[in-house]
Amino acid sequence: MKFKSLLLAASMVAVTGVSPALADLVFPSLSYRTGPFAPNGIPFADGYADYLTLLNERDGGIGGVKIANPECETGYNTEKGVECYESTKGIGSGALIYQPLSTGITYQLIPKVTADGIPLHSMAYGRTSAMNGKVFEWVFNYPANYWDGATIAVQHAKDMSGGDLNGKTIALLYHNSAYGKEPIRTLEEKAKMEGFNLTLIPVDSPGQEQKSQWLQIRRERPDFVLFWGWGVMNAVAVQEAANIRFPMDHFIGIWWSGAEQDVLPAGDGANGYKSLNFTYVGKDKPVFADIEKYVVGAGKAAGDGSNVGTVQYNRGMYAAMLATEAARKAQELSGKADITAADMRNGMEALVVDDARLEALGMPNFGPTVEVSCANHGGTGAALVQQWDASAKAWKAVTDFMPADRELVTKLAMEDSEAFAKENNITPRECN
Amino acid sequence: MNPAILNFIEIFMNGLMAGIMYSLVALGFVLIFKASGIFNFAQGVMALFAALTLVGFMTGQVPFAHLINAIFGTEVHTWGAGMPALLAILLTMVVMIALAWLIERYVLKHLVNQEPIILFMATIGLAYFLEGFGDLMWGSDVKTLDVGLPSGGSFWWEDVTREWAAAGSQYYGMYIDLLDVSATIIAIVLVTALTLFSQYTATGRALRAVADDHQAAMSVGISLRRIWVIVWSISGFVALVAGIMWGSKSGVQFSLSLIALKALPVLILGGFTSIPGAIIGGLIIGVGEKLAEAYVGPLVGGAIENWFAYVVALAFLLVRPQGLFGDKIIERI
Amino acid sequence: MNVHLNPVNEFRMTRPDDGIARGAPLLVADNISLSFGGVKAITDISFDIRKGEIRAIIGPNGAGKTSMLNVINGFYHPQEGTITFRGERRSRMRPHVAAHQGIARTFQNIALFKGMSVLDNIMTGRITLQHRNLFWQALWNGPAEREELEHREAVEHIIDFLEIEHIRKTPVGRLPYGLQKRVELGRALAAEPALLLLDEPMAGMNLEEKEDMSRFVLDVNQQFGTTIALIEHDMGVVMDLSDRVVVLDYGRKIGDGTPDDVRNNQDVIDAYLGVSHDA
Amino acid sequence: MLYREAGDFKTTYASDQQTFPIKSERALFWLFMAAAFLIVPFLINDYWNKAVLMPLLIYCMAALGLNILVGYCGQVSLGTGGFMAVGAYAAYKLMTAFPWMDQFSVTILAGFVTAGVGILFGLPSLRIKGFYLAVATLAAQFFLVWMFNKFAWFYNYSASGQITAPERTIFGYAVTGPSSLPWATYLFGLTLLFVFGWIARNLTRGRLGRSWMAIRDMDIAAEIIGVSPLKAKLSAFAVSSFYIGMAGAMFFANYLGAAEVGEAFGIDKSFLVLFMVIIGGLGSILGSFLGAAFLVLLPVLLKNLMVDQLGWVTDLAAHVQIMLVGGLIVFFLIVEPHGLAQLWRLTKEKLRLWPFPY
Repeated sequence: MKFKSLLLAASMVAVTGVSPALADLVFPSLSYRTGPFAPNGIPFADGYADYLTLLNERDGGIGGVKIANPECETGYNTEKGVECYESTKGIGSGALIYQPLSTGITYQLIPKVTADGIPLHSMAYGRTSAMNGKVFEWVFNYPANYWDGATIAVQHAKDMSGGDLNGKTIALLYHNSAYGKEPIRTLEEKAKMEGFNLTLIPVDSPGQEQKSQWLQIRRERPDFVLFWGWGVMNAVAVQEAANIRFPMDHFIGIWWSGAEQDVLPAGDGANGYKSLNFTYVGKDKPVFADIEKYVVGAGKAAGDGSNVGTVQYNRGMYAAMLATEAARKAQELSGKADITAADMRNGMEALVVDDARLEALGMPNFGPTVEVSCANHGGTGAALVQQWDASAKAWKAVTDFMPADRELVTKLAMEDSEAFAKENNITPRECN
Repeated sequence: MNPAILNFIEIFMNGLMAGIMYSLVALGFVLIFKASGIFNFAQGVMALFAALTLVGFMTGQVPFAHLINAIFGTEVHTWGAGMPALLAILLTMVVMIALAWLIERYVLKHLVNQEPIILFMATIGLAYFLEGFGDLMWGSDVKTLDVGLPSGGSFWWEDVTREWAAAGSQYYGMYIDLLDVSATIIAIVLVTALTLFSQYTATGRALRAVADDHQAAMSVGISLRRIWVIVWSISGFVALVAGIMWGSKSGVQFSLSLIALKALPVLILGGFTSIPGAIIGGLIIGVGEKLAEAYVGPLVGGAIENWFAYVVALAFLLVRPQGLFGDKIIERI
Repeated sequence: MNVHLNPVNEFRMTRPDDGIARGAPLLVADNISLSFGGVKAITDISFDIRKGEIRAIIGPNGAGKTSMLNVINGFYHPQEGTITFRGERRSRMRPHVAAHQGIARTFQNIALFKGMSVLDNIMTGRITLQHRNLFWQALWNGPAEREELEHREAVEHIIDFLEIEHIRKTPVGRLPYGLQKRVELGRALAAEPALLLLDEPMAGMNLEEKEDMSRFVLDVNQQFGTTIALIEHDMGVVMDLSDRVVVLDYGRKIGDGTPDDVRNNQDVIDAYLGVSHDA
Repeated sequence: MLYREAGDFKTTYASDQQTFPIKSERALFWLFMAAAFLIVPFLINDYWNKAVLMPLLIYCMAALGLNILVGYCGQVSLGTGGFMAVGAYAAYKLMTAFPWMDQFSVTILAGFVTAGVGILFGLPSLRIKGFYLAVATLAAQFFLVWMFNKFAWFYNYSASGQITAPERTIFGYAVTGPSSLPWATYLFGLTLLFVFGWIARNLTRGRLGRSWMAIRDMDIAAEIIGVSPLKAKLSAFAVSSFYIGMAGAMFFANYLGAAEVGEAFGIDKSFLVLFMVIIGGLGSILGSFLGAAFLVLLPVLLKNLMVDQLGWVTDLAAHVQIMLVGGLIVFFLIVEPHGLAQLWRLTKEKLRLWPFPY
């Protein structure tokens, strides 16, 4: 729908309207192409839409059923998110999956989707303890979560320090919100285990002014700075780190703090900055040839095609791929092509995306192996470290997908999800 | 010297510099408020719009590309060539003047003699409009802005100050951001220019006359409407300067419009009508919040800057309800 | 000029009787001095206002007349001296406390509440007489409404008295100057004051309006027995209306007595009548 | 002719003072209320409840509260978001600490807590005026948000820092939580708004309301007449915060169901509610409702029109939508600077004279 020209669409309305036919698989997209986080939201939504378009154009949908991707603009605003959820959940035969790309909207959808019976996939964001599928029946957060990320970042720091973090200092620079505070608990545990000192440095939203924080970092000279930022805060932090000449390869951001737009404003100063990622960056995979052929080249791209291969675009594609693979699985399990939201959930719980499957999709090594089960909604928890090359203006992966300290993460997640279950009178279901 | 003292000096100086950045935003508010009594809520969005336009010109973006492409099914994005920074700044200035003229023509003209709160509300409508318009015109992705200002910490100053520390102590020298230094110089030039302009040109005198007394100024034949266009153009220029300074730091993106919030405590502190007030208020807020974050923050878990700025302002207001430099409020009956 | 037939008995004075006999001092100002940052506005002034009289305060511009009224109703706090009102001595108090003690006033530049109707403005004058608290007001039906209606009735009498029935519901901002002055008088009367301060009630009025206003002032004084202190520039009006006159010049008292006394006082003639020809 | 005044004489002061002095208007009002209470509950689904009606009711409540402070008492406040947060967190603490408590009590108690906080932050108003006060209330806004984010006690030490509303019922029907019934939630909000809208009307038409307006119109004269600025201003802050606190509690418990303070109760809430009050009409209860309706319904309406009906691309639609909202604000101000309520009044006056304009 979004590709049609305004005029054309306007004249079309009278005839057909834009609502998808009943038989379509409905994957609504609660996107944000406006507001303070639009720079991240646009490429993600484009990637998501383009991948679905690709399947429609190339394969005729999934299992012969076309995919509908009604988009609804949230502006990263929770209230608009509610409106979008309510207005899209009944489209066609009902929405199959939500991926809101916003912590706030995720939290507020968790109880709703549970009541409505629609799967929610907060891919590497949202509520970490939702990885406990016994408590959070309808919520998924594979392939990795924030606590995984924290342990992976610590592991990377450890590898850089010759395998020993004893006596080192690690600072956590974080967005002073629920999102930014996520890794604290895990890092505190890690600090005990590895013997490093942890310094916490909060930055208030939006984070345009971080002078105090970076003066503190400059004074205290931590060995590593881990970074949980979002929006304009990312760009400013990278700029300030470059200004105080912090060794950029010791500055490691979470995956939401490592997109092109976060490092480009700092220019050459950003060279060497690292961030975690759980997808491949670039467009050197067979699938991009198809995207070019069936989507961008055919004039059906959601955006102008210029952000294909960027971090957030690929992430959007990856999210769409995980959703469509789950739908495929659901069709297989249920034995019918037009699946329901409940089938979709079953598909997600049985989802396996291994290297072979990625290869078959034309996306070899695009992401870590994903295996979901009834009890584990959090996947395997692996991510890679990528580094910014300012001269080439490109991210380069410097590690393979690294496993998280799942033992610790699972322990913490169980504690939190059980507390949640208790507070909300949920009896954890049995998984076998 | 003891590194602790040097650290204090460092934080103090960086606070001053941060304060200058706030003052740059506050200046735009003061100019308009002084001349027309309007609290211009759209000042932050104007800074964003100016910066967007500047980047658009520099990189040769086609305005409204998205809209055009959506309607005509075309694929235009850039003209293929950008232009040098200086030319782009001049062109942006022309756009800002045109904007000022349009605002006067279509908004302010119809609202002459309304209460301040109504005019305030109108500028809110304007802010909404400009926000959508800016996005529509230039797109909402992050844009890198580099007009060639130096940035990064100064090596020279670091080396100089390192010598000050007592021998044998762990001290790395003092940090100062060259972009902040540039901002300070630009702010000084800007304020000097504004002062000279208002002292020595006929337009400037007219501006001051209007600021003093609307009725009297009108009765001696000063056209209020022309003055408003001029004032809005000047504050458009100030918005452009603020947009450049802040945009060089973070890239030009929506959040740039939120810098207005940083200017509010400066305004109440300095008074809405005083240009020196905006500068000194900025300095006090900058220093106050940086010192608080460094020395009080650790005690309560940090990130107290945002509200501390307002608390500083509030404390001053309780002593002087009209702000540091505001005209004394005389209660008469 | 229409004949004024207002039945007095309908207009109740609910202020408790203070036991001060007619003609005894109601308010005494003792050695009042007031200055603003070194500029002396009032220097050591003493005078009294007797119950039931119309007391005029006159003097050239800047003589300190309005400042004196502001001191009496607590808006200015004198550096020296005391005010004794109904036997209570004070040196400083908040204006709203003075209002609760029974001092009401009008203002030189009209100070009506522009966002409210005539009726609401006058009702506001009765704020010191209404007592229902927030809870009863939130409920409205019952005690609060009863109280409101009682006071509404009283206010309607004032509206009748001032002959402004037709503009009851009009926002005061739309009224002509003369009527606004009248509404302001109504608002002050609504407080059923023991002492009514009028700051230039006839400033800027034409002859007819002045006559009307003079009649209202006299009626208030005679029919309700309200003590009045007024500032006025129009000498004719002052001499006709007032029982006693105090004359200020440059913040000092230069004369005090009946209109005739003052008229013949050489200091007054020199300092005031001689200097200011507009009077 | 539906709307006429002629022949509608008042014989008592009570009838002269009633809320809708004109008979046909009174009838219209009760008809509208009957529809809202008796018909709408049978028609609404989740979408209407969550996307349209609940936000409308809640913002009406918040705007009503702010209008008491700004419109009636003349004290400009930008702390609304912070006060809503107080209401929300108070509700959360009450709901989790006293699971047996019914939701009406929770909401009203949350209002009282907020009123207390409002009085505290209203104290500077005794000394600071106008825009200076507005910016001073921002101190409250930022401080409160920081506080709720900082101290884990407020969100029961949950790892996520989010507060989630457990299910609470009224007469056995769920009004909070994920399985809350649309009609029950709606009726819950509507009842509160109706009762407290009526109370607001009572407060503003009596002595208290006049003392607020007197302070607003000319504070010095008000004080000389006998209005205690302390009592008037602080009572306005208290009442206003009470309403805003209830709105915050409903916003969290009945509408969103989960909230994080920085995101849900940020500075933009403060501005949004202030805009509603100004657009609707300062010092008008009807204006509070009209302003809230304008800013809640218009974006949804425009979005539905442009995206769902015309099939525009969502981001273009969003840009055009915000431009249109901004443009309409300016347009309405030019047409009638005193807000939608005044526009309505003028329309009525025209209607009253129709078809003979003179």
